[in-house]
Amino acid sequence: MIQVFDLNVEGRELFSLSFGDIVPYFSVYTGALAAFVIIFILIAIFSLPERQMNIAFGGDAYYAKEVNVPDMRFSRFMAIACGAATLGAMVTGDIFNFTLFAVMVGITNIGIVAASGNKHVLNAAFQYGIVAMLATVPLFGGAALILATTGSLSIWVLAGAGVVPLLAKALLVLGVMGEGIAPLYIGKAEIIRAQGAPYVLMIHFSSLLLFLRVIEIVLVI
Amino acid sequence: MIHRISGILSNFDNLSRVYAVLIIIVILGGIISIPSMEYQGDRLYPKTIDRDSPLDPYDRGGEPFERTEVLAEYPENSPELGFTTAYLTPLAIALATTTPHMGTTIVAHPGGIIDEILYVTRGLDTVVETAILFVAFAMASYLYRRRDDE
Amino acid sequence: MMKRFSIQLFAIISGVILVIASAGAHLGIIAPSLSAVIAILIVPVLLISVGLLFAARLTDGDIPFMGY
Amino acid sequence: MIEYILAAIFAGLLLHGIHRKVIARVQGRPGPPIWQEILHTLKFLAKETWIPKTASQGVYVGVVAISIGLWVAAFALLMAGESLLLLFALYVLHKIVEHGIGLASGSPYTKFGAIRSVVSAASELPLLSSVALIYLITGSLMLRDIEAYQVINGPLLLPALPAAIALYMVILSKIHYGPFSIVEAKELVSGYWTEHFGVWRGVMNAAFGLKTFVLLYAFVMIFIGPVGVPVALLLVFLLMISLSFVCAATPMLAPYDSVTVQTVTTALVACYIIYLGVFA
Repeated sequence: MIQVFDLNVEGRELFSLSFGDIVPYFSVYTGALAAFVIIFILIAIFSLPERQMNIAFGGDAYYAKEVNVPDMRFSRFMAIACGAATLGAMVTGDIFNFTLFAVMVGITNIGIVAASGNKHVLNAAFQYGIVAMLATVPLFGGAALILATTGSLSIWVLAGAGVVPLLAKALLVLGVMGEGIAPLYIGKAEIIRAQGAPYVLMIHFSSLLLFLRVIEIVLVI
Repeated sequence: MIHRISGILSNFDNLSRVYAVLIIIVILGGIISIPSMEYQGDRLYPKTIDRDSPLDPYDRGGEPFERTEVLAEYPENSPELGFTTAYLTPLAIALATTTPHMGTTIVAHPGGIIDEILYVTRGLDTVVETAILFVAFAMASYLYRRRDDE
Repeated sequence: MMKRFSIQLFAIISGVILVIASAGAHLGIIAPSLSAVIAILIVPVLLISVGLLFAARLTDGDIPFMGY
Repeated sequence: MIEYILAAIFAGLLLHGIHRKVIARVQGRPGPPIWQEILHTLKFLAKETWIPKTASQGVYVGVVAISIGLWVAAFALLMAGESLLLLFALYVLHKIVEHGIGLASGSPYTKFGAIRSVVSAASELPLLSSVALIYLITGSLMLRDIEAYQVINGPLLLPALPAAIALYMVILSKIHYGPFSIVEAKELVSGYWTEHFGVWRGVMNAAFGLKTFVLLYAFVMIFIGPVGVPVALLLVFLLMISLSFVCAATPMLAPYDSVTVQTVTTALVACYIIYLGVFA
């Protein structure tokens, strides 16, 4: 039987933790990603948000928007939750568990911008929320297909066996695209106009990392 | 040409539409490939599906309980206590007796199917699911309270 | 605020660590992977502190905040 | 390690200088001397340094440190012959750096640069398809295995031509003054790094020099194979000049058009991969 780390996709095994049926692991690849997530969680915890510069209409004057503290606290809480979910998605060794973390990333992403009062941002967040909800269908559908066709959800068992149907892989990638990178970022770009650098950065960060992880999963299984 | 495509893509009101089109393309392609897949049910609960039962996809088969140890406050209100169908509402019972194609919707979502099958061995999944619910609840309560403030 | 002295300290310490790490990797005392990880973590510290050191004579090592 | 890193930074900055020189000559201008970017970096390092009062301090400084750490990591990866997938991941994480730099200061110019950087996330997708194609051909993503494969089977450039084109597009979209460099278009002053000055700018210049060197060297490593350092450097130089010609001869695309072009490229390469996977 081929092992995950014989596949020459992601480097050596560094550490694994058996946790019931779900066995999280660190390879060189996922370990590097997890280290980045931790750095960004720390930045989100300890960094204060920026104050956006606004130009007063019809003149040369400009002013800095003030930061609303309760809103900032909520965004920070959501950003940390988002970071934790991303960390979970990076290290988990199980496909259904990964999809659950992906869904959590999707919902916290909306939470981060919920504190913003800007109408355009909230509009875009609403559209993005619809896509995130839609995306659970291909995401869980992909996982369900993998379970039904192979009888297993563990990346360790599926690695290198080549039994996972192409449809399931496509659905997984599509689901992560919906949760994270809403197609081509058309919604993302508007969402990211919201205030608060470390938190809004987390939205982008989490979706890129989800995408990186799903590529690893698709190449391995 | 490129300009027209980018015009469509740049409007985020089209976001869900673009995404839905992508999903439809993949699923249409996938439906063609379904006959080539095999069903491997080793790790799922064994079940024999009775196609004639009014509870068709939700009737799991197996030995039905005759008697349970559960004490009910009002036994007369739940005559089928101990069965998976003990908690059907009157509306659900009416639906179940009239048509075999409608029932509870817990497993209507693909995630629900996996949940139902795999809860026994997968503790971390239940933790993550609860966390998702908690986050959703936190967002909802935050938005609600903010509306109160204004 | 960061004073000139602490910046000098940072620059020297990080530079020494980096030289030791690469020399150790060449001589085979330190594993190459460990040396690489050290380099990744320390090079930003070195570059930023060396840069601040160059600039330090203008501000005596302080990083003031620019007001708008 | 550190000696290689510093050498690579200087080589990368020299490449940037050559890039500017070639563009200028193609457009009939004299252009700056080729060591201009090195001087630039040294000059910025010796300038007075602040943190803007409106900035998010942690992000403002942290992201600069991350950008240099990121490309040092990528360089170490090339030297160790580790996973190509990880190189891809670091490249994608560079997007976060651009975005973070843009968001940190609160200035509208950098904010727009950051938003454009998010929009142009499609520029990463061609790299993904080239990684997948290489995996399909060589059966491994370890750079050392890819090199070993090329020693036996000859350069990958011809069998994996679509992947090479995709990677070329990726490098093109990251190079300055290119048709896809919408994140630092001149209508946004300097794009996302407008508000980083002094030491921060100098360190970022160094990081981007390293980035250019790593990306070009990775191209040579993946598609030409092990040829020895002097020949590889010559190839990197030729590659840079070809990129400069492209940059000099093309206008900058509108932001969304640039995204569409990149996505279409990815889709074409993906079609080729599916064709290979199904019929070959």
